[in-house]
Amino acid sequence: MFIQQLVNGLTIGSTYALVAIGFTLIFGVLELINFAHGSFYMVGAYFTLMLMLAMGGNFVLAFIISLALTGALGAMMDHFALRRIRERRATKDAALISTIGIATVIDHSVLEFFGSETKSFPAVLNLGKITVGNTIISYMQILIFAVAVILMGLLTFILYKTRIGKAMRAVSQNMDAAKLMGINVNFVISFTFLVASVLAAIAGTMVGMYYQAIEVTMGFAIGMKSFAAAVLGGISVLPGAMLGGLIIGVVEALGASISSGYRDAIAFAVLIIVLVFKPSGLLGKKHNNKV
Amino acid sequence: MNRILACLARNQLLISLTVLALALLFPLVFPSQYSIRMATLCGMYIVLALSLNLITGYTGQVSLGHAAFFGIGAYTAAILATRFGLNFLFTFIAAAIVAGLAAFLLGLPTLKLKGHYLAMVTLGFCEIVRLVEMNWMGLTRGPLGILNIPPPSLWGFTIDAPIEYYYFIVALVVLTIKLVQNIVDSRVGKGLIAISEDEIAAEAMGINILRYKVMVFVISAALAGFAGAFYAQYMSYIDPTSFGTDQSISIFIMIIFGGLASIPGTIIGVIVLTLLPEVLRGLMDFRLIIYGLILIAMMLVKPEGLLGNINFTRIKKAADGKKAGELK
Amino acid sequence: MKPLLGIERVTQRFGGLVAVSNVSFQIFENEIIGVIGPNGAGKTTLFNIITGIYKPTEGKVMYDEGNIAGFRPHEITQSGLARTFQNIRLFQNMTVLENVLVGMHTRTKANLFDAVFRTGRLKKEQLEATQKAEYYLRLVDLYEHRHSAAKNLPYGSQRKLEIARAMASEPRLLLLDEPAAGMNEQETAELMEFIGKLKALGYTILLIEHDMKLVMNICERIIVFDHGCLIAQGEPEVIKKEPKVIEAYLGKEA
Amino acid sequence: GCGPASEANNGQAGSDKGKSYKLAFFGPLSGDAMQYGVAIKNAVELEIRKVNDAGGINGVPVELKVFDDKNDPKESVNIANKIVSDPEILVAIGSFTSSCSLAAAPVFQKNQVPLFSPTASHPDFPFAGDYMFTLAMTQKLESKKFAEFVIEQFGPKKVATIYQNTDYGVTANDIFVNRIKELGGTVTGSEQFISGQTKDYSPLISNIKAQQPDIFYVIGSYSEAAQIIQQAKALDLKAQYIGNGQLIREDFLKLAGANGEGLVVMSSIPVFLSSALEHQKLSANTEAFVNDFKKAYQVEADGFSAMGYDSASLIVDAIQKAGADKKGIRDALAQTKNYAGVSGNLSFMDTREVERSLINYRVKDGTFIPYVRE
Amino acid sequence: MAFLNIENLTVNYGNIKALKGIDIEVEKNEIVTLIGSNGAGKTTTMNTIAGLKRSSGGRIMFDGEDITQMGTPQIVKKGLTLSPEGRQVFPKLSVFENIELGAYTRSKKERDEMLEVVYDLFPKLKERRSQSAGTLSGGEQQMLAVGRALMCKPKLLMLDEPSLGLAPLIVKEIFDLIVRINKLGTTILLVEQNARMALAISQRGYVLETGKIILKADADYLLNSEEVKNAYLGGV
Ligand SMILES: Nc1ncnc2c1ncn2[C@@H]1O[C@H](COP(=O)(O)OP(=O)(O)OP(=O)(O)O)[C@@H](O)[C@H]1O
Ligand SMILES: Nc1ncnc2c1ncn2[C@@H]1O[C@H](COP(=O)(O)OP(=O)(O)OP(=O)(O)O)[C@@H](O)[C@H]1O
Ligand SMILES: CC(C)C[C@H](N)C(=O)O
Ligand SMILES: [Mg+2]
Ligand SMILES: [Mg+2]
Repeated sequence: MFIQQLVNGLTIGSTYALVAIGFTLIFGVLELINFAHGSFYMVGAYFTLMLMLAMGGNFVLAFIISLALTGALGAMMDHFALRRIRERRATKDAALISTIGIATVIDHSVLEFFGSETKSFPAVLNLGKITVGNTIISYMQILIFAVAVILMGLLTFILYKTRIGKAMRAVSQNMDAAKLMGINVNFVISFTFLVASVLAAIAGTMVGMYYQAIEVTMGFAIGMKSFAAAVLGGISVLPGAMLGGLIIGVVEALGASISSGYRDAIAFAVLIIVLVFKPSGLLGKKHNNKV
Repeated sequence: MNRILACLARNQLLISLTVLALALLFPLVFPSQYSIRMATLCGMYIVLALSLNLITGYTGQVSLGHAAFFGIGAYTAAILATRFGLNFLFTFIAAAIVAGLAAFLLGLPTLKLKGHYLAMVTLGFCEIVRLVEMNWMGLTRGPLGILNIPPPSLWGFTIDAPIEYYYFIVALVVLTIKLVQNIVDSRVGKGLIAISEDEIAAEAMGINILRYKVMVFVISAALAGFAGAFYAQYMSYIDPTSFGTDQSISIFIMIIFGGLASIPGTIIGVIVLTLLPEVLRGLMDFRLIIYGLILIAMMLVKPEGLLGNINFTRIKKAADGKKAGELK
Repeated sequence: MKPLLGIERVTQRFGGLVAVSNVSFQIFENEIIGVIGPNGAGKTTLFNIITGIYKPTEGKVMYDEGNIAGFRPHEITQSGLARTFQNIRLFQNMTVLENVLVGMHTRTKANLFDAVFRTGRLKKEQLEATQKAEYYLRLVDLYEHRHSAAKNLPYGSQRKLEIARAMASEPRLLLLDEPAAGMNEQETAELMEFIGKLKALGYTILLIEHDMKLVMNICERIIVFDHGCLIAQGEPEVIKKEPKVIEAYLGKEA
Repeated sequence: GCGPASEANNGQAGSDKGKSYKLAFFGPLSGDAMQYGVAIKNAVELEIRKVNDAGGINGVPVELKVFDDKNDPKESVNIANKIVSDPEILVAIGSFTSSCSLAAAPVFQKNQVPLFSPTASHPDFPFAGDYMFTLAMTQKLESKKFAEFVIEQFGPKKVATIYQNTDYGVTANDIFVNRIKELGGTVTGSEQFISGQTKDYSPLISNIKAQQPDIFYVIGSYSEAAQIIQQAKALDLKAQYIGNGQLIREDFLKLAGANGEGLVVMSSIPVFLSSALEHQKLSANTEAFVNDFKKAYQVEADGFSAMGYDSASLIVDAIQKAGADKKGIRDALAQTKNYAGVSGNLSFMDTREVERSLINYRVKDGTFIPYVRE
Repeated sequence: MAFLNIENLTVNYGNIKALKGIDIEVEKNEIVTLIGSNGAGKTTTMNTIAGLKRSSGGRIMFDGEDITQMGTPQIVKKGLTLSPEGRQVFPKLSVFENIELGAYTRSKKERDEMLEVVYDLFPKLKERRSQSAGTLSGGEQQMLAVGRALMCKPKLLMLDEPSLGLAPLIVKEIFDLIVRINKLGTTILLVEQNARMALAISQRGYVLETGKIILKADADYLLNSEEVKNAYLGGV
C-alpha cells in the first residue's frame, strides 16, 4: 500500500515535473512567472486530440503538428505580447499580467471552440501494466517518468553546453550586456518560449493519454503545482524542477492517503516549511549578491 | 501632458473633494439596485487593492495570497455574527485582528524570502487557508458555506438597504485612503519604498527590514480582513470559493493595472476592471476573451499601469520648486 | 586615547577563498584613514564586515568598546556608522531629496502611530528633516536636483548623493568605498576639499580609493591590503616608499 | 460551445408593450457543469415558447430572463440580487446545483420571490424558506433509498465511497453511509475530492483498494466519475461499482469506455437516452416532450431537462391561477398535487419537495439498460 | 569618409536633451578620447553608437554603412563593440562563461585564440575562471568587462571608463594594452575620467559639455591647453 502510494505519487510528480521543466526554463531566462504555461499545456493536448480526430487517428502525425503549433503559439506570444513590454524596460509585473491575459484568451478561446466538457482521449498506446506483489505500475507511468528525465537532461544539455543555451542564460541576467555580445535577444527569448511551449504540449499530450481525458481547466491546477515544484526545487534549476515535482507528487499522494481533503494543503505546507529553512529551494544556489 | 499633471497635482485637494462629492451623489444619479451594488463592490475592491498595494506596491513584496486574509476576515466576521450575534464593531475589529495575526504568523518566518519565492509562499498559504475553510466543517461548514449572515448593526441601527451599504463602504474607502496616504507620506512610508528599491541599501540606512515588512504585511492583511468582514455581512453568504488564488490574482491584476504605488491609479484600476466584464456582458461568451485581450493591450501600451510612475506629490513639489525659482 | 573602531584578528572566508585574513588595526576619533590595495585584495569585504553585511568567519569588530561583529546592518547604522557603496546603490526611483530623507531614518523617531494620525510630532519632525536634508544636498551641490529621480543623475553625481545620504544618518564614522571613482580630476579635487571639510566638522573617515593623489593628499594614515592581508600601515610618506607596497600596488614610478 | 445564452424574449410578446409575465432562469451555462445547465435552460425555453405560441397565459406573453451563474455560488447570489431588484420578475428558476441554489435562497426568501429549483437536492434547501421549491427528491430520501437498494440487491456487504466535496456530495455521502450502517452493512471508508483540483484520484483509490470493499460508490459529475472508474480499474480495484443519476449521459459512456461496463446506476430521475429507451415505455406527454426536445435542439433530452420543463409548466400553471402575484404564485405552487409531469408524477410535500421512485440502470455493452438483478 | 562618422547626433531622455547635435569622426587605426565632466553625455554617446539607446536625430556611419537604426547585435557583428559603463557582467555566470560570451559572434577557433590573449593580460581572470562573476571585486569585474569586450576582436572598440576602480598598476597595464591592440589594427574610442593618461595615448580628443562638443583637437594640444587643464585635469 505504501509502495503503491509512492508509485502514485511519483507518477503525479512526473507530470508536475514535466510541466515544471518548461516553466522553469522561462523563469530561468526571463525571471518571469509564465501564467500562460498551463494554458499551453492544455492547448497542446487539445491540438493533439483534435488533429488526431480530424486525421482519422494518426497519432504520431497529430502529435508532431501539435508540437509545432503550440511552439509557434508560444513564440508568437512573446513576439506580440511580451517583446514590447521588455523593450520599454517595464517591470516584470507587467509581463506577468500579460501572461495572465494570454492565459485568459487561450482558455476562453478553447472553451469557445471546443466547449467546456471533458473530452475523452483515446488510448493510443496500450502499453499494459506490471504487477509486483500488491503494487501495480503501468508502462505509461514509466514512460511519463522517463520522458520527464530525458527532457530534463536534454534541456540541461542545451542550456549549459550549446551556444544558444549560453545565450539564454546570459539574456536572463543582463539584456543590454547580452546585446553587446552580439546576441539577438529577441530571437533568443522567442526561441525559449517556443521550446517551453513545445515542452508544455508534450506534457499535455502525455498526461491526456495517461488519464484518457482532457479538459479546458486542466492547465490551471497543474500550473500551480508545477510552479510550486519549480520553487521547491530552486527556481531556474532544471534538476530542481524535476526533484520538486516528484517531491510534491509524493507528498501529495501520501498526504491524500491520510486526509484527502487536505491533500493540497499538505503539499503546500511542506513547500512553505522547506522554504523557511532553505530560502532558495532544495537545489537552488544561494546567491549572496556581493555589494 | 506634464502641465496637465502639474495642474492636477497642485489641485489635489480640490480634485479629491470633487471625487468624494461625486461618490456621494452617485446613488442619487444611478439609483438602480444593480448600479449601487456594483458601486458597493467596487468600493470593497478598492479597500482590498489599496491594502495589497501597501505590501506589494510600496514595499515591493509580491503577495499572491491576499484573498486568504480577505477570507479569514470574512469567516471571522461570519462566524462571530452568526454564532454569537456580535455587533459589527466586534465582528469587524475581530476580523481585522485575526487576519493581521495570521499575517504575522506567516510573515515572520517567510518575509525574508525574495521575489518569486515569497509569491509562491503566499499563493500556497492562500490555498491552505481555502482548504481549511473547505474542510473544517465544524467551524466553517466547509463547502456548504455560511448562510444568513446578519447585516452589520450597532445600537439598534442596522445597515440593511443597499444604499446604506454603499455609504458605509464609501466611508471605509475614505478611511483606507487616508490611512494608506498617511503611512506612505511618513518616514515609515519612505522606509517601505526604500525597501522596495534596494533592500541592502535600505538596511544600511538603518531600516530594520524584516520588522517593517512584517508590520506592513500585518496592516495590509488587517485591512483585507476588514474588507472581508464587510463582504460577509454584505453578501450574507460566503463559501470558500470566494477566497481562492484566482481571487488573489484578480486583486493583484487590479493594482498592476492601475499602477503600483499609486492611490488614484488603484482606484481607477479597480473601477475599470470591475466594470469591464459588466460592460462586455453583451459580448456573451466572447467577453472573457476580450477581457484578456484588453489586459494584454493595456500592458503593451502602458506597462507601468494607468497611473504608474506618476507621483503627484513629487510633481507638485517639483512644480512648486520651479515656481519659487521663477520668482527669484 | 581609546580607538573608535578596532578590528581584531578578522578573517573572512568564502568557500576556499580567504578574502580577509587575520587583519587587525585601529581607528581613532576624527582621523582620515585610507585603505588601498590591489583589486580583489579584500578592501570592500572589510567594509562589508564592519557594516554588518557579512559576519566575519573569525575575529572581532570593536566599536565604542562593544563587539559589533555579526550585528545586523541596521543596528550598526543605528549605532553611528554609515557607508557608501562601490557599486552605487541608490534608491533609483526615489528623488534625490527622498534618498537623503531615508538616510535620516535612524535619526528620526516618528512611528506608525504618528504616521497614521499625522501627529504634531510627525509634522514638526518632517519639516526639520527636510530642512536638514536640503542642507546636506547643498553641501554636495545637488540641491538644484533635489526633485529629480536618483537614477537620472550622471554617475559622478550619484556618488555624491551616496555620500550625502550616508551623512544624513549623522554617523561618527563614515566609510567611503571609492568615492572618486568616475570623477574627473577636477571633480576629484573638489571631493578632496569636501572630505577635508568633513574632517573639520568632526567626522571620522575610512575610505577606499585607487586615486593615489586623493589618498596621499588627505589621508593621515594609510592601510594597505594585499591578498586579504594587511601588508603595511602608516603615514602616506612612509607608505609611498614601502617596497612591498610599490611592488604589489603602486608600481615603480608612483 | 452551445448556442448563445441570450436573454430570451420569445414569440411576438414584444408588440404587447410592457405587458408580459417575467420569469428568470439562472444556472451553469458555462464552466464545468455547463452541460447540465444548458439542457435545463433549453427545456425551460421550450415550454415557454410553447405557451407563447399558444397565445401566452390568458393572452399575456411570458418573458424569460436568463443568467449564467457558472456553478459559482457567489455569482448566483449576485444574480439573485439582480433578479429581486426587478420587481416585475415573478418567479426564478434555478439553480442546478444545491450549492448555488442554497446560496441564492436567502435573497429570494427575504424579498418574497419564489425560487424554483428543478434539481437542487440538498435537504436544507426547502428549509431556507417557504418560497423555496425543488423538483428533486432531496438526499434525505434519495440517498436513503440508494442505500436501501444497495443492501437489498447486494446484501450487507463492505461498502466504500468516494464523493465530491460539495453541498450535494457531502450530504449525499453522509446519508448514504449512515443508512448502510443502519441496515447492517459495513462502510470501510469514504474518500473525498475537490472538484477541479486534480484529475488524479489514484491515492484515494489506493486507500480504498486497501480496504477491499465489495461495493464502490462514486458520487461525482459524469466526467469525474468516468475518471475515477478508469483509474480504479487501472489499479485493479475489484468491486461492484455503483453511481447515481448524474452519470446517465452519453458523454459518460464515451469517457468511461470499456471501464464503464457493469456499473450500476441508481437514479430518481428518468432517462431518455435512446439506448435506454429501447427498454422503457414512456407516458404520452413524456414522449411528446422527448420528441419536441430532440426536434428543437438536435440532442436527446435527459432527466434534468425534463425537470426543467416541469418547473416551467408548474409555474405557468400557478401564474394562470394567481396572476402577477408572487405570494399567490407561491401558494398555488405549494398546492401542486398529482401533477403528471414529464419527469414523473409530482406532488409537493409540506416541505415543497417531491418524492420520486428509483429507476436503476446497468451499463452493458456500452449502453444503459434497466437494472435487473443478475 | 571617416571610419566612424557621427553627424549632428541628438538624443533625448524624455524631456531631457542629453545630446544636442554632436559630430565626431574617428579614422581607422586612431585612438580618440572623449572627455567631459559629469553628465556631459559621454556615456549617452557611447550607448547610442552601440545601438543601446535610440537617437532622435542625426546619423551614425560605421565602415561606410549607416548603422543609426541598426540593433546592437547587428552592430556588434559588424565589428563595433562597447565595454559599457558600470561593468555589466553576467553576475550568475562564471568568469569563463562571461569571457566566452564575448566571442559569441566569433568562431570557436578565434575564441580560443583570444582567450589566451585575455588570460595572459589578466591572469587574475584565469585564476578565478570558475568563480561567478557577481562575487568578483569591483576591479576584477572591470577587468572582466574589458576582457570580454576584447574577445570579439572588434574593428572598433569603445571603452567607457575602462580604468574605473582599477588599482594604479592595472590602470597602467590597461592603457598599455589599449595601445597594443591599437597597434594590432583596432580603432579605439575612449571615454575616460583619467583624461591625462587617456590623452597621452590618443591621437585626438573631443571635449563634450552638456550635450555639445565644445572643443576638438589633437591630444597634445588638449593636454597643454590651459582651459582643459583647469576644467578637467585638476588644474595642474
Ligand atoms: N560573496 C563573495 N563570494 C565569493 N567571493 C567573494 C565574495 N565577496 C568577495 N569575494 C572575493 O573576495 C576578494 C576580495 O574582494 P573585495 O571586493 O573585498 O576586493 P576589493 O579589495 O574591494 O577590490 P577592488 O579594489 O577591486 O574593489 C575578491 O577576490 C572577491 O572575488
Ligand atoms: N536614463 C536616463 N534618464 C534620464 N536622464 C538621463 C538618463 N541617463 C542619463 N541621463 C541624463 O543625460 C545626461 C548625460 O548623461 P551621461 O550618463 O551620458 O553622462 P556622462 O558624461 O557619461 O557622465 P559621467 O561622467 O558621470 O558618467 C545627464 O544629464 C543625465 O542626467
Ligand atoms: C449535482 C447534481 C446531480 C445536482 C444535485 N442534485 C444537487 O443538488 O446539487
Ligand atoms: Mg572594492
Ligand atoms: Mg558616463
